[in-house]
Amino acid sequence: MTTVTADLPASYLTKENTIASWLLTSDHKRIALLFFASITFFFFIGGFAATLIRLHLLNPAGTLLQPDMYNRMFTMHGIVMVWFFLIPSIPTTLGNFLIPLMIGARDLAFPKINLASWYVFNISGLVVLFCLFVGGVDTGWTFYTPYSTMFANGYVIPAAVAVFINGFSSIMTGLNFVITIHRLRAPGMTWMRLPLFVWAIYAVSIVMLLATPVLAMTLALVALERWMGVGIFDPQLGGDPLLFQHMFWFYSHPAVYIMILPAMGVVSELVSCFARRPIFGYEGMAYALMAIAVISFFVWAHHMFVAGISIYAGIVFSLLTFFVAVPSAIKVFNWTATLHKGSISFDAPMLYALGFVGLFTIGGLTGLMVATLSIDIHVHDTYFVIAHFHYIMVGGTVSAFFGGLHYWWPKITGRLYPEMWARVAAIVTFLGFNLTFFPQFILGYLGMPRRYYAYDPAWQVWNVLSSAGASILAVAYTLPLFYLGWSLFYGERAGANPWRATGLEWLTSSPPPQHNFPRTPVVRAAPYQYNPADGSYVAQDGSVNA
Amino acid sequence: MRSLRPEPQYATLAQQTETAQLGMWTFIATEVMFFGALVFTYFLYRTQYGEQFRLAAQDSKLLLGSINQAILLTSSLTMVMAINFGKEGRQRLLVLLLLATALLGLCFLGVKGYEYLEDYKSSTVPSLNYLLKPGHHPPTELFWVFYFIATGLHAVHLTVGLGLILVLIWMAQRGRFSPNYYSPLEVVGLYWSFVDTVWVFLFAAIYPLGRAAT
Amino acid sequence: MQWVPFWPRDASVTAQSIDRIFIGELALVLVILAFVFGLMIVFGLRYRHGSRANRSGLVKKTWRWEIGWTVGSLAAFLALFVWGANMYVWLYDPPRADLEIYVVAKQWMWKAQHPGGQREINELHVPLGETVRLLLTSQDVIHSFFVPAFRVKHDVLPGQYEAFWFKATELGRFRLECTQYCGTEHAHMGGDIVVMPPADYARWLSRQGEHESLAQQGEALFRKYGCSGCHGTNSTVHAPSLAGVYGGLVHLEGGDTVRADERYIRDSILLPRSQIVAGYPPVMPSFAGQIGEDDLVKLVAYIQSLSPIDGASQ
Amino acid sequence: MSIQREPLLPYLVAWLVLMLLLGLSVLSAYLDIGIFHPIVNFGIAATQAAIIFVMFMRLRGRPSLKWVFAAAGFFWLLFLFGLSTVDYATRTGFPPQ
Repeated sequence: MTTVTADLPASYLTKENTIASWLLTSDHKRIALLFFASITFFFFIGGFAATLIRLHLLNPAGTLLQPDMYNRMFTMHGIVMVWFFLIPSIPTTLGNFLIPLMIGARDLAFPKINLASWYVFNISGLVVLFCLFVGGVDTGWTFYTPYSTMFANGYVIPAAVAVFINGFSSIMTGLNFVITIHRLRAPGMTWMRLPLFVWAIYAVSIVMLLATPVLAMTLALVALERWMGVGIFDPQLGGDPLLFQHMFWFYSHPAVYIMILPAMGVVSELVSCFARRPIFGYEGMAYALMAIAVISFFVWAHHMFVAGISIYAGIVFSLLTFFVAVPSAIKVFNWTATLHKGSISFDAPMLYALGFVGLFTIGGLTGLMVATLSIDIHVHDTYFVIAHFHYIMVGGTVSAFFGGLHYWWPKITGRLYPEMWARVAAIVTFLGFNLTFFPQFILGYLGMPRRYYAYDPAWQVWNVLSSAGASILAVAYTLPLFYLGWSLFYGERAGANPWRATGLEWLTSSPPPQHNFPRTPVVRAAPYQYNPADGSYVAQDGSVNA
Repeated sequence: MRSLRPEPQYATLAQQTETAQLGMWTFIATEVMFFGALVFTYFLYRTQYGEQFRLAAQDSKLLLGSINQAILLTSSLTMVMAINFGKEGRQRLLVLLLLATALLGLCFLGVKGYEYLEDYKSSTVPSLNYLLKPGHHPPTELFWVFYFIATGLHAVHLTVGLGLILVLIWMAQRGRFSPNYYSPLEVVGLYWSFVDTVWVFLFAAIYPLGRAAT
Repeated sequence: MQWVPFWPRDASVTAQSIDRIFIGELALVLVILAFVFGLMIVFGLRYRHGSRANRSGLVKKTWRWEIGWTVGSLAAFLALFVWGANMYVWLYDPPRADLEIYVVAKQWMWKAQHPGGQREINELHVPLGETVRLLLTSQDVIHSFFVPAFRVKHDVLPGQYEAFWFKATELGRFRLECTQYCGTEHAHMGGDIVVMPPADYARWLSRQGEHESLAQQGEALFRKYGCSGCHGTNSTVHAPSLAGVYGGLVHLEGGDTVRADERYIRDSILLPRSQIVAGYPPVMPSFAGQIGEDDLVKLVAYIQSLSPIDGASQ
Repeated sequence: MSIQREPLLPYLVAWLVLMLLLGLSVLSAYLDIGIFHPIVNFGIAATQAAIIFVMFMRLRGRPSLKWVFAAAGFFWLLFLFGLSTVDYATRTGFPPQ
């Protein structure tokens, strides 16, 4: 680290650089970097599993991996990507780094709990790696009973324990954010002056707090049932096999919004900054985030339309699902409208952001198709659904994560990334992504079920296209590792505000000093006061910049 | 006495205390969801197998359960009194009442352990020695599965609370608390009373399900 | 839609309906996508940094736009919701069937039993143009019965019957898939639906050898498990007679009334005390864990056959 | 800083009421009130919980954010219970009503 920071002014990076000073830090910025290291590791583990899956599916006979191996691969891909990358991705890294900076606080409310969250996360990560090395688990990330409790031949209990422990990390992080945003805002930082990223993290924290415990209980019951042989979901005792699904999706549907809400927050920041224009309909955007967070709890049984729930329940949940689309639609239209009469520059973060809007729109609209009851009867549990949720989670969340990472990279490291390479990576990501997942819509409508290690040879051409796309995507995702790594050492020094953005985080030096601000800032202006006509802007402390 | 400065992210000590309490309330909300999910399974099965649950619950040990609830309610009282004395700077009373609370907690665990033993003797432990009584159907076992998971998790929470109170006693002995600084007392007190509340609901779900001979 | 190279075959009444709603929704989705992408591209070009576009008079905060496009898209989608929900009820609320077939799923095969007792594995022969009602249950984990060419799917749960129907409109073989992950060989838990002209189907049935019908086999089991001891005509035990029970309404202890369908009969065998018929003492023992799914199917078929209004084989 | 001594009496009264409610709950077990058992039992439990929350966990006093946080979990559980009842109350497959 010393070489990286050699020519930088005093900052949180230079304060003290022993190993202990990092491992025992209570500085939210350092913890953000610790989390960044952890989730990057898991992103590549999950990505490795994905690569194997796509390679395996090149051949309809499925001869590359043994069937059990294949089943373990997609399970591991799901578990790792959902709980060890997507859910913590933006909140624990960008959220941890930026929330105190954006609201003008010196740290999060409970710094020690924040550090504990990282340790708990890593413990759960070790358990999941243990599970992977002793032989993995083959239930799919959804752990459906009675398969998981009585018939699965993998290590279900370690996997459930890993996710259970992981939940504590989620809860600690969410709790910290909620309390921090309520209690530590700088003078003048009213709710309606919060950057949308802060709103998004607030919304997501509420979902984390109220949904995660239900998953914890559900998985505890699964583990106990598997261990003891009798349990709550056991049909032999008169238990309902669908009860597990109700409880699981009560968490796991909101969890989808845990993944996408922070991404929406990031994109709102990026679109407004690079269009040099106030975000269109700020209040609508903020309320839409909160509405999504709440309504996301009302729709879970749309995962169960063909599972044997009552017809009335199907109708009610389908209707509610259409309602959750409303706030999402508002957001898409408002991002688009923000471009109107802007002064748009297409730097890498903006490319990622626009990619996000496009892919999220496709993902969202196909979401409406699967929410339509009779269409879902056909496409449920086929590749259509796979494509749909990858458009949201990979096309959406991962794009926004990369966009945000590039945008705040100068703030985090004090260095600029190479713009040219970053744009190439952004464009290749977009193309590779579509090539990977668009064919899966077609496969799904043709009727290819998910989690098949071998399939009808008639479907091969689409699978080959998808695998080809995946290899492009793999390259696009590893590229930033290289040029961002390079920029750590050789990147140009960044000033405090390279993007001429309005948030409080840009008022302090890059990288920020240990307690963020030399003096607590006073907020006098709403966010996003950009003027596209002459390029001037008003920062949130009220200072006017030509 | 230690210097009483708030952590750097807070303006005042009062803000820090208030924020810590709010944090515990948030945690309690998550705990409500955690136990709520379990009670949800109970709610569904009880509506579906009401009679079976009533039969099963007749084997639960009502007397021991009520004694335990009385113990916990009393411990909540001693806890809140301890907090008040702590706030007022009455050191000896604070330590005394914390000790009383811890003792009551231990009593609860003792009674609970004895109750488990009795349950074992009456062959109602699923996966160990569960015996379907004549006239009972398999769903009665669901009741007992719920019983053991719920009371077991509650006991774990109570044990954690007990540990926290021991830490408080240790801190109080060293004179850490004063009318200016008593935040840990308040926070642990919230947790302790919440664990008590959980028991109140579990009691209602397990013991008094209708024992009138019909 | 067969002219589209990547369109699945549609070989049932339901397939054509689902295709219609799918295409309708796809069209709407494409319009919205074109709108969003179009605006993004137009704005991106017109208002790129350094262009000379007029940027004065930014649209200020207004709810008009937001409410406008929200209400617009919501109305369109609600219409689709109603369409889709309507069809869902149609698909999952089976009409009066010409033919009822029991399907039992287990890791990793599909076992079907025709009303005449003919059995097959991983194949299902059905007549063209007749309404076929399937009653599905599983012996182990959750499976899902999916015929892409019919656009029908339903999960198959252990411990209960699920029912749905289809009516084939095309002759031929169609793939049957399992879509709910069920273990190692999930990918190979498939089979074929063979749609034949009704005459061929009848001939096929008769070629399967002499079989006792399901109901006849059920009658034997009815004696074997001792059911006839109480429910038989000469019984001294006060138990309800089962003749004519199926399809009618049953009055329960406590004042409730239920319709005696397959599920009710099945549950009454396994968990008799969950629903006690009014006026009878709750003396029947539970048969949970003692009768396998195969035998249950036969018993249910036998009790069905005791009813004159029986819809199983008319 | 002058220290206000908090009166002990309200807490003792609260404790007494809680114990009485406990007695009532035990008593109700032996009454033949049929389907009203759950309503009575959980009604008593909810009252007890409210007393603990208000008195022992100090939700008294001025309106504050604590109230919202304390209620949030219970409120959210209504979604879980309520919306799944839509399924269970109308489902014919699972032990029918």
